[in-house]
Amino acid sequence: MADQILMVAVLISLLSIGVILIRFILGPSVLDRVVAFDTAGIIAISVIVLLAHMLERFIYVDVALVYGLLSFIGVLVVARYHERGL
Amino acid sequence: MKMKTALISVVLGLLFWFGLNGRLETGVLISGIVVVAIAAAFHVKDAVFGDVKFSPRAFIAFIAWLVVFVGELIKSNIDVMLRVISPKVRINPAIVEVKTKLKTPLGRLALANSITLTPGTLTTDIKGDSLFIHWIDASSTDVEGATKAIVAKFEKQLEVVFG
Amino acid sequence: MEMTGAVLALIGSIIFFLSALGLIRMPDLYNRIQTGTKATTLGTIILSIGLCLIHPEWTGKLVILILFIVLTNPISSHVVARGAHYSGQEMTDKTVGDALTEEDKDKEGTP
Amino acid sequence: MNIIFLIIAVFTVAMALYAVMTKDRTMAVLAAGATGLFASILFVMMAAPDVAMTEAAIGSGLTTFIFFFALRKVKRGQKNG
Repeated sequence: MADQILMVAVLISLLSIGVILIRFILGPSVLDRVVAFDTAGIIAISVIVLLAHMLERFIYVDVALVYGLLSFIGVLVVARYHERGL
Repeated sequence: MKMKTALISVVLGLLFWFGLNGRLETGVLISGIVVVAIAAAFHVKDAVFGDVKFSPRAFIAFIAWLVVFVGELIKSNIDVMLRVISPKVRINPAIVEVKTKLKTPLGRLALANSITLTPGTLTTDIKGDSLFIHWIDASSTDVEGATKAIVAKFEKQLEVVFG
Repeated sequence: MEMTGAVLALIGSIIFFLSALGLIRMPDLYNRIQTGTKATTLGTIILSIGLCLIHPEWTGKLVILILFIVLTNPISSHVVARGAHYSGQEMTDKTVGDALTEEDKDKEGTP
Repeated sequence: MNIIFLIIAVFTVAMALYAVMTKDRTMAVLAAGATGLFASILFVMMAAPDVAMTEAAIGSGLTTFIFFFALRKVKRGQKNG
Protein backbone atom coordinates (compact mmCIF):
# COMPACT_ATOMS: atom_id res chain seq x y z
CA MET A 1 0.00 0.00 0.00
CA ALA A 2 2.72 2.46 1.00
CA ASP A 3 4.61 1.67 -2.20
CA GLN A 4 1.61 2.50 -4.37
CA ILE A 5 1.18 5.85 -2.59
CA LEU A 6 4.86 6.65 -3.17
CA MET A 7 4.49 5.70 -6.83
CA VAL A 8 1.59 8.16 -7.11
CA ALA A 9 3.76 10.80 -5.42
CA VAL A 10 6.53 10.28 -8.00
CA LEU A 11 4.03 10.51 -10.85
CA ILE A 12 2.52 13.76 -9.49
CA SER A 13 6.02 15.23 -9.14
CA LEU A 14 6.84 14.28 -12.73
CA LEU A 15 3.56 15.82 -13.88
CA SER A 16 4.51 19.07 -12.17
CA ILE A 17 7.92 18.99 -13.84
CA GLY A 18 6.08 18.63 -17.15
CA VAL A 19 3.86 21.61 -16.38
CA ILE A 20 6.93 23.65 -15.44
CA LEU A 21 8.63 22.71 -18.71
CA ILE A 22 5.66 24.26 -20.52
CA ARG A 23 6.52 27.51 -18.74
CA PHE A 24 10.17 26.93 -19.67
CA ILE A 25 9.29 26.76 -23.35
CA LEU A 26 6.62 29.51 -23.32
CA GLY A 27 8.27 31.95 -20.89
CA PRO A 28 8.48 35.37 -22.47
CA SER A 29 11.78 36.49 -20.91
CA VAL A 30 15.02 34.77 -19.96
CA LEU A 31 14.44 35.17 -16.22
CA ASP A 32 11.05 33.44 -16.42
CA ARG A 33 12.92 30.45 -17.77
CA VAL A 34 15.53 30.72 -15.04
CA VAL A 35 12.78 30.52 -12.41
CA ALA A 36 11.25 27.53 -14.17
CA PHE A 37 14.68 25.84 -14.32
CA ASP A 38 15.27 26.43 -10.60
CA THR A 39 11.87 25.07 -9.60
CA ALA A 40 12.23 22.03 -11.86
CA GLY A 41 15.65 21.35 -10.33
CA ILE A 42 14.32 21.33 -6.77
CA ILE A 43 11.45 19.03 -7.69
CA ALA A 44 13.97 16.76 -9.46
CA ILE A 45 15.99 16.57 -6.22
CA SER A 46 12.89 15.25 -4.46
CA VAL A 47 12.30 12.78 -7.29
CA ILE A 48 15.85 11.47 -6.84
CA VAL A 49 15.26 11.02 -3.09
CA LEU A 50 12.02 9.13 -3.78
CA LEU A 51 13.79 6.94 -6.36
CA ALA A 52 16.47 6.19 -3.77
CA HIS A 53 13.71 4.78 -1.59
CA MET A 54 12.10 2.80 -4.41
CA LEU A 55 15.41 1.26 -5.56
CA GLU A 56 16.45 0.77 -1.90
CA ARG A 57 19.93 2.28 -2.21
CA PHE A 58 21.12 4.82 0.34
CA ILE A 59 23.97 6.05 -1.89
CA TYR A 60 21.54 7.67 -4.37
CA VAL A 61 20.74 10.39 -1.84
CA ASP A 62 24.28 11.70 -2.46
CA VAL A 63 23.32 12.58 -6.03
CA ALA A 64 20.50 14.73 -4.66
CA LEU A 65 22.92 16.47 -2.27
CA VAL A 66 25.43 17.24 -5.05
CA TYR A 67 22.73 18.58 -7.32
CA GLY A 68 21.22 20.63 -4.49
CA LEU A 69 24.48 22.54 -4.11
CA LEU A 70 25.25 22.99 -7.79
CA SER A 71 21.86 24.02 -9.14
CA PHE A 72 22.04 26.98 -6.77
CA ILE A 73 25.38 28.08 -8.27
CA GLY A 74 24.00 27.73 -11.80
CA VAL A 75 21.01 29.97 -11.05
CA LEU A 76 23.26 32.56 -9.38
CA VAL A 77 25.56 32.68 -12.42
CA VAL A 78 22.72 33.11 -14.91
CA ALA A 79 21.00 35.85 -12.91
CA ARG A 80 24.21 37.80 -12.36
CA TYR A 81 25.11 37.48 -16.03
CA HIS A 82 21.72 38.82 -16.98
CA GLU A 83 21.94 41.70 -14.52
CA ARG A 84 25.28 43.20 -15.53
CA GLY A 85 27.35 40.66 -17.47
CA LEU A 86 28.87 38.54 -14.66
CA MET B 1 36.12 37.42 17.99
CA LYS B 2 38.26 35.18 15.81
CA MET B 3 38.19 32.43 18.41
CA LYS B 4 34.40 32.50 18.38
CA THR B 5 34.25 32.25 14.59
CA ALA B 6 36.72 29.35 14.60
CA LEU B 7 34.83 27.54 17.35
CA ILE B 8 31.42 27.90 15.69
CA SER B 9 32.77 26.87 12.26
CA VAL B 10 34.45 23.77 13.70
CA VAL B 11 31.30 22.70 15.57
CA LEU B 12 29.06 23.30 12.54
CA GLY B 13 31.51 21.51 10.25
CA LEU B 14 31.69 18.49 12.54
CA LEU B 15 27.90 18.28 12.72
CA PHE B 16 27.83 18.42 8.91
CA TRP B 17 30.50 15.71 8.69
CA PHE B 18 28.58 13.35 10.95
CA GLY B 19 25.36 14.02 9.12
CA LEU B 20 27.08 12.97 5.90
CA ASN B 21 28.76 9.89 7.42
CA GLY B 22 25.95 8.74 9.67
CA ARG B 23 28.16 6.82 12.13
CA LEU B 24 30.58 7.51 15.01
CA GLU B 25 33.92 5.71 14.76
CA THR B 26 37.47 6.67 15.71
CA GLY B 27 38.77 6.91 12.13
CA VAL B 28 35.82 8.98 10.97
CA LEU B 29 36.20 11.28 13.98
CA ILE B 30 39.95 11.90 13.46
CA SER B 31 39.73 12.53 9.71
CA GLY B 32 36.71 14.76 10.27
CA ILE B 33 38.54 16.91 12.81
CA VAL B 34 41.51 17.33 10.46
CA VAL B 35 39.38 18.25 7.43
CA VAL B 36 37.14 20.63 9.38
CA ALA B 37 40.12 22.37 11.00
CA ILE B 38 41.76 22.99 7.60
CA ALA B 39 38.48 24.28 6.17
CA ALA B 40 37.89 26.58 9.17
CA ALA B 41 41.44 27.98 8.95
CA PHE B 42 40.70 29.27 5.44
CA HIS B 43 37.83 31.57 6.37
CA VAL B 44 38.58 32.45 9.97
CA LYS B 45 39.78 35.93 8.96
CA ASP B 46 36.32 36.93 7.72
CA ALA B 47 34.84 36.59 11.24
CA VAL B 48 31.39 35.75 9.88
CA PHE B 49 30.05 34.36 13.14
CA GLY B 50 31.73 37.01 15.34
CA ASP B 51 28.45 38.68 16.32
CA VAL B 52 26.48 35.61 17.34
CA LYS B 53 25.66 35.77 21.04
CA PHE B 54 25.94 32.81 23.40
CA SER B 55 23.49 32.98 26.28
CA PRO B 56 20.41 31.13 27.48
CA ARG B 57 18.34 34.11 26.42
CA ALA B 58 19.71 33.96 22.86
CA PHE B 59 18.99 30.23 22.73
CA ILE B 60 15.38 30.74 23.81
CA ALA B 61 15.01 33.56 21.27
CA PHE B 62 16.40 31.27 18.54
CA ILE B 63 13.86 28.56 19.39
CA ALA B 64 11.08 31.16 19.41
CA TRP B 65 12.22 32.42 15.99
CA LEU B 66 12.21 28.85 14.67
CA VAL B 67 8.63 28.28 15.89
CA VAL B 68 7.41 31.56 14.39
CA PHE B 69 9.26 30.78 11.13
CA VAL B 70 7.76 27.30 10.67
CA GLY B 71 4.29 28.64 11.45
CA GLU B 72 4.67 31.44 8.91
CA LEU B 73 6.02 29.01 6.28
CA ILE B 74 2.95 26.79 6.59
CA LYS B 75 0.65 29.82 6.60
CA SER B 76 2.33 31.19 3.48
CA ASN B 77 1.84 27.92 1.65
CA ILE B 78 -1.87 27.82 2.48
CA ASP B 79 -2.03 31.42 1.25
CA VAL B 80 -0.26 30.53 -2.01
CA MET B 81 -2.50 27.50 -2.51
CA LEU B 82 -5.67 29.56 -2.10
CA ARG B 83 -4.36 32.15 -4.55
CA VAL B 84 -3.41 29.51 -7.13
CA ILE B 85 -6.64 27.51 -6.89
CA SER B 86 -9.10 30.42 -6.88
CA PRO B 87 -10.53 30.79 -10.39
CA LYS B 88 -9.75 34.51 -10.65
CA VAL B 89 -6.19 35.55 -9.82
CA ARG B 90 -6.55 37.90 -6.85
CA ILE B 91 -3.39 39.96 -6.54
CA ASN B 92 -2.56 43.52 -5.56
CA PRO B 93 1.23 43.64 -5.80
CA ALA B 94 3.61 46.46 -4.90
CA ILE B 95 7.27 46.97 -4.02
CA VAL B 96 7.45 48.56 -0.57
CA GLU B 97 10.34 49.83 1.52
CA VAL B 98 10.88 48.70 5.12
CA LYS B 99 13.50 49.67 7.70
CA THR B 100 15.41 47.19 9.82
CA LYS B 101 17.27 47.68 13.10
CA LEU B 102 19.63 44.73 12.59
CA LYS B 103 23.26 45.71 12.02
CA THR B 104 25.19 42.50 11.32
CA PRO B 105 25.35 40.78 7.91
CA LEU B 106 24.31 37.40 9.30
CA GLY B 107 21.26 38.88 11.02
CA ARG B 108 20.24 40.63 7.80
CA LEU B 109 20.66 37.39 5.84
CA ALA B 110 18.41 35.57 8.32
CA LEU B 111 15.84 38.38 8.19
CA ALA B 112 15.80 38.51 4.38
CA ASN B 113 15.45 34.74 4.10
CA SER B 114 12.62 34.67 6.64
CA ILE B 115 10.82 37.47 4.81
CA THR B 116 11.10 35.62 1.51
CA LEU B 117 9.50 32.53 3.01
CA THR B 118 6.57 34.29 4.73
CA PRO B 119 3.13 34.90 3.19
CA GLY B 120 3.23 36.95 0.02
CA THR B 121 6.54 38.76 0.48
CA LEU B 122 9.81 38.55 -1.48
CA THR B 123 13.00 40.47 -0.70
CA THR B 124 14.14 42.25 -3.86
CA ASP B 125 17.05 44.43 -2.72
CA ILE B 126 18.89 45.69 0.36
CA LYS B 127 20.39 49.18 0.49
CA GLY B 128 21.83 50.37 3.80
CA ASP B 129 19.23 49.67 6.45
CA SER B 130 16.22 49.57 4.15
CA LEU B 131 14.90 46.44 2.50
CA PHE B 132 12.82 46.56 -0.67
CA ILE B 133 10.10 43.95 -0.65
CA HIS B 134 7.75 42.77 -3.35
CA TRP B 135 4.42 42.26 -1.59
CA ILE B 136 1.78 40.24 -3.38
CA ASP B 137 -1.15 41.77 -1.46
CA ALA B 138 -0.04 45.22 -0.34
CA SER B 139 -2.29 46.70 2.35
CA SER B 140 -0.14 49.79 3.02
CA THR B 141 2.60 51.24 0.85
CA ASP B 142 4.19 53.65 3.36
CA VAL B 143 7.35 52.73 5.28
CA GLU B 144 5.93 52.50 8.83
CA GLY B 145 2.90 50.40 8.02
CA ALA B 146 4.88 47.97 5.90
CA THR B 147 7.61 47.66 8.55
CA LYS B 148 5.02 46.86 11.19
CA ALA B 149 3.29 44.27 9.01
CA ILE B 150 6.34 42.45 7.64
CA VAL B 151 9.47 42.87 9.75
CA ALA B 152 8.21 43.23 13.33
CA LYS B 153 7.36 39.58 13.92
CA PHE B 154 10.92 38.35 13.30
CA GLU B 155 13.03 41.30 14.37
CA LYS B 156 12.55 40.93 18.12
CA GLN B 157 14.00 37.42 18.24
CA LEU B 158 16.72 37.97 15.65
CA GLU B 159 17.92 41.08 17.46
CA VAL B 160 18.61 39.01 20.57
CA VAL B 161 20.50 36.31 18.65
CA PHE B 162 22.46 38.28 16.04
CA GLY B 163 22.47 41.86 17.35
CA MET C 1 4.97 4.45 10.35
CA GLU C 2 5.52 3.61 6.72
CA MET C 3 1.99 4.69 5.82
CA THR C 4 2.43 8.05 7.58
CA GLY C 5 5.66 8.67 5.68
CA ALA C 6 4.08 7.77 2.36
CA VAL C 7 1.12 10.08 2.99
CA LEU C 8 3.52 12.93 3.91
CA ALA C 9 5.43 12.32 0.65
CA LEU C 10 2.13 12.48 -1.25
CA ILE C 11 1.26 15.80 0.43
CA GLY C 12 4.68 17.16 -0.56
CA SER C 13 4.20 16.18 -4.19
CA ILE C 14 0.75 17.80 -4.24
CA ILE C 15 2.37 21.02 -2.99
CA PHE C 16 4.87 20.72 -5.87
CA PHE C 17 1.99 20.43 -8.31
CA LEU C 18 0.38 23.58 -6.87
CA SER C 19 3.63 25.48 -7.32
CA ALA C 20 3.79 24.34 -10.95
CA LEU C 21 0.22 25.52 -11.44
CA GLY C 22 1.12 28.87 -9.89
CA LEU C 23 4.07 29.19 -12.25
CA ILE C 24 1.67 28.83 -15.18
CA ARG C 25 -1.15 31.03 -13.89
CA MET C 26 0.56 34.07 -12.37
CA PRO C 27 0.72 37.13 -14.63
CA ASP C 28 4.25 38.45 -14.08
CA LEU C 29 7.72 37.31 -13.06
CA TYR C 30 7.73 38.51 -9.44
CA ASN C 31 4.53 36.67 -8.55
CA ARG C 32 5.86 33.56 -10.27
CA ILE C 33 9.02 33.70 -8.16
CA GLN C 34 6.89 33.96 -5.03
CA THR C 35 4.79 30.88 -5.68
CA GLY C 36 7.76 28.90 -6.97
CA THR C 37 10.03 29.51 -3.98
CA LYS C 38 7.58 29.07 -1.12
CA ALA C 39 5.79 26.01 -2.36
CA THR C 40 8.92 24.08 -3.36
CA THR C 41 10.62 24.83 -0.02
CA LEU C 42 7.75 23.48 2.07
CA GLY C 43 7.21 20.60 -0.33
CA THR C 44 10.82 19.44 -0.01
CA ILE C 45 10.68 19.72 3.78
CA ILE C 46 7.48 17.66 4.08
CA LEU C 47 8.65 15.03 1.59
CA SER C 48 12.00 14.62 3.35
CA ILE C 49 10.31 14.28 6.75
CA GLY C 50 8.13 11.57 5.25
CA LEU C 51 11.17 9.67 4.00
CA CYS C 52 12.85 10.13 7.42
CA LEU C 53 9.86 8.31 8.93
CA ILE C 54 10.20 5.46 6.44
CA HIS C 55 13.99 5.11 6.77
CA PRO C 56 15.16 6.42 10.18
CA GLU C 57 18.80 5.69 9.27
CA TRP C 58 18.72 8.27 6.42
CA THR C 59 17.87 11.13 8.76
CA GLY C 60 21.35 12.76 8.80
CA LYS C 61 21.63 13.28 5.06
CA LEU C 62 18.01 14.30 4.63
CA VAL C 63 18.37 16.94 7.35
CA ILE C 64 21.43 18.32 5.55
CA LEU C 65 19.42 18.37 2.31
CA ILE C 66 16.61 20.32 4.05
CA LEU C 67 19.16 22.82 5.40
CA PHE C 68 20.64 23.35 1.92
CA ILE C 69 17.23 23.97 0.43
CA VAL C 70 16.06 26.34 3.17
CA LEU C 71 19.29 28.35 2.99
CA THR C 72 19.80 28.51 -0.77
CA ASN C 73 16.29 28.70 -2.20
CA PRO C 74 15.42 32.18 -0.84
CA ILE C 75 18.85 33.46 -1.90
CA SER C 76 18.47 32.32 -5.47
CA SER C 77 14.97 33.78 -5.72
CA HIS C 78 16.32 37.03 -4.26
CA VAL C 79 19.08 37.15 -6.88
CA VAL C 80 16.64 36.48 -9.70
CA ALA C 81 14.24 39.19 -8.46
CA ARG C 82 17.09 41.69 -8.18
CA GLY C 83 18.36 40.84 -11.64
CA ALA C 84 14.84 41.20 -13.01
CA HIS C 85 14.44 44.63 -11.47
CA TYR C 86 17.75 46.01 -12.70
CA SER C 87 17.33 44.62 -16.20
CA GLY C 88 14.03 46.48 -16.44
CA GLN C 89 11.52 43.63 -16.22
CA GLU C 90 7.93 44.84 -16.63
CA MET C 91 5.55 44.46 -13.71
CA THR C 92 1.90 43.58 -14.20
CA ASP C 93 -0.72 46.31 -14.68
CA LYS C 94 -2.29 45.63 -11.30
CA THR C 95 0.80 46.88 -9.45
CA VAL C 96 -0.05 49.65 -7.00
CA GLY C 97 3.38 51.03 -6.08
CA ASP C 98 7.10 50.67 -6.69
CA ALA C 99 9.37 52.12 -4.01
CA LEU C 100 12.60 50.76 -5.47
CA THR C 101 12.28 52.59 -8.80
CA GLU C 102 11.45 55.83 -6.95
CA GLU C 103 14.52 55.34 -4.77
CA ASP C 104 16.76 54.90 -7.81
CA LYS C 105 15.29 58.02 -9.43
CA ASP C 106 15.91 60.03 -6.23
CA LYS C 107 19.56 58.99 -6.23
CA GLU C 108 20.01 60.00 -9.85
CA GLY C 109 18.25 63.33 -9.29
CA THR C 110 20.28 64.59 -6.30
CA PRO C 111 23.66 65.57 -7.85
CA MET D 1 9.08 1.89 -12.88
CA ASN D 2 9.12 1.75 -16.68
CA ILE D 3 6.60 4.60 -16.84
CA ILE D 4 8.87 6.85 -14.80
CA PHE D 5 11.83 5.97 -17.01
CA LEU D 6 9.83 6.74 -20.14
CA ILE D 7 8.54 10.11 -18.86
CA ILE D 8 12.01 11.28 -17.88
CA ALA D 9 13.42 10.12 -21.20
CA VAL D 10 10.78 12.20 -22.99
CA PHE D 11 11.76 15.23 -20.88
CA THR D 12 15.43 14.72 -21.72
CA VAL D 13 14.80 14.51 -25.44
CA ALA D 14 12.47 17.53 -25.35
CA MET D 15 15.07 19.67 -23.56
CA ALA D 16 17.84 18.54 -25.92
CA LEU D 17 15.72 19.39 -28.96
CA TYR D 18 14.88 22.79 -27.46
CA ALA D 19 18.58 23.47 -26.84
CA VAL D 20 19.36 22.73 -30.47
CA MET D 21 16.46 24.64 -32.03
CA THR D 22 16.32 27.85 -30.01
CA LYS D 23 17.86 31.06 -31.39
CA ASP D 24 18.82 32.61 -28.03
CA ARG D 25 22.26 31.59 -26.73
CA THR D 26 21.34 31.97 -23.03
CA MET D 27 18.31 29.76 -23.49
CA ALA D 28 20.38 27.12 -25.25
CA VAL D 29 22.80 26.95 -22.30
CA LEU D 30 19.95 26.69 -19.78
CA ALA D 31 18.24 23.97 -21.77
CA ALA D 32 21.52 22.06 -21.94
CA GLY D 33 21.69 22.27 -18.14
CA ALA D 34 18.16 20.88 -17.87
CA THR D 35 19.15 18.04 -20.22
CA GLY D 36 22.03 17.20 -17.87
CA LEU D 37 19.68 17.20 -14.88
CA PHE D 38 17.23 14.74 -16.42
CA ALA D 39 20.07 12.62 -17.79
CA SER D 40 21.44 12.32 -14.27
CA ILE D 41 18.05 11.05 -13.05
CA LEU D 42 18.18 8.49 -15.87
CA PHE D 43 21.64 7.39 -14.71
CA VAL D 44 20.30 6.98 -11.16
CA MET D 45 17.56 4.71 -12.47
CA MET D 46 20.10 2.69 -14.44
CA ALA D 47 21.92 1.97 -11.14
CA ALA D 48 25.00 4.10 -11.82
CA PRO D 49 25.15 6.61 -8.95
CA ASP D 50 28.76 7.61 -9.63
CA VAL D 51 28.02 8.54 -13.24
CA ALA D 52 24.88 10.36 -12.07
CA MET D 53 26.87 12.36 -9.53
CA THR D 54 29.44 13.36 -12.15
CA GLU D 55 26.71 14.27 -14.62
CA ALA D 56 24.94 16.41 -12.01
CA ALA D 57 28.17 18.18 -11.07
CA ILE D 58 29.72 18.67 -14.50
CA GLY D 59 26.79 18.54 -16.89
CA SER D 60 24.39 20.88 -15.16
CA GLY D 61 26.53 22.80 -12.69
CA LEU D 62 29.96 23.62 -14.04
CA THR D 63 29.16 23.57 -17.74
CA THR D 64 26.61 26.35 -17.24
CA PHE D 65 29.22 28.37 -15.39
CA ILE D 66 31.92 27.90 -18.05
CA PHE D 67 29.50 28.57 -20.90
CA PHE D 68 28.54 31.89 -19.36
CA PHE D 69 32.18 32.88 -18.99
CA ALA D 70 32.64 32.09 -22.66
CA LEU D 71 29.52 34.09 -23.60
CA ARG D 72 30.87 37.11 -21.74
CA LYS D 73 34.19 36.88 -23.58
CA VAL D 74 32.37 36.59 -26.92
CA LYS D 75 30.29 39.71 -26.19
CA ARG D 76 33.34 41.73 -25.15
CA GLY D 77 35.22 40.67 -28.29
CA GLN D 78 32.31 41.77 -30.48
CA LYS D 79 32.26 45.18 -28.77
CA ASN D 80 35.96 45.85 -29.19
CA GLY D 81 36.55 44.50 -32.66
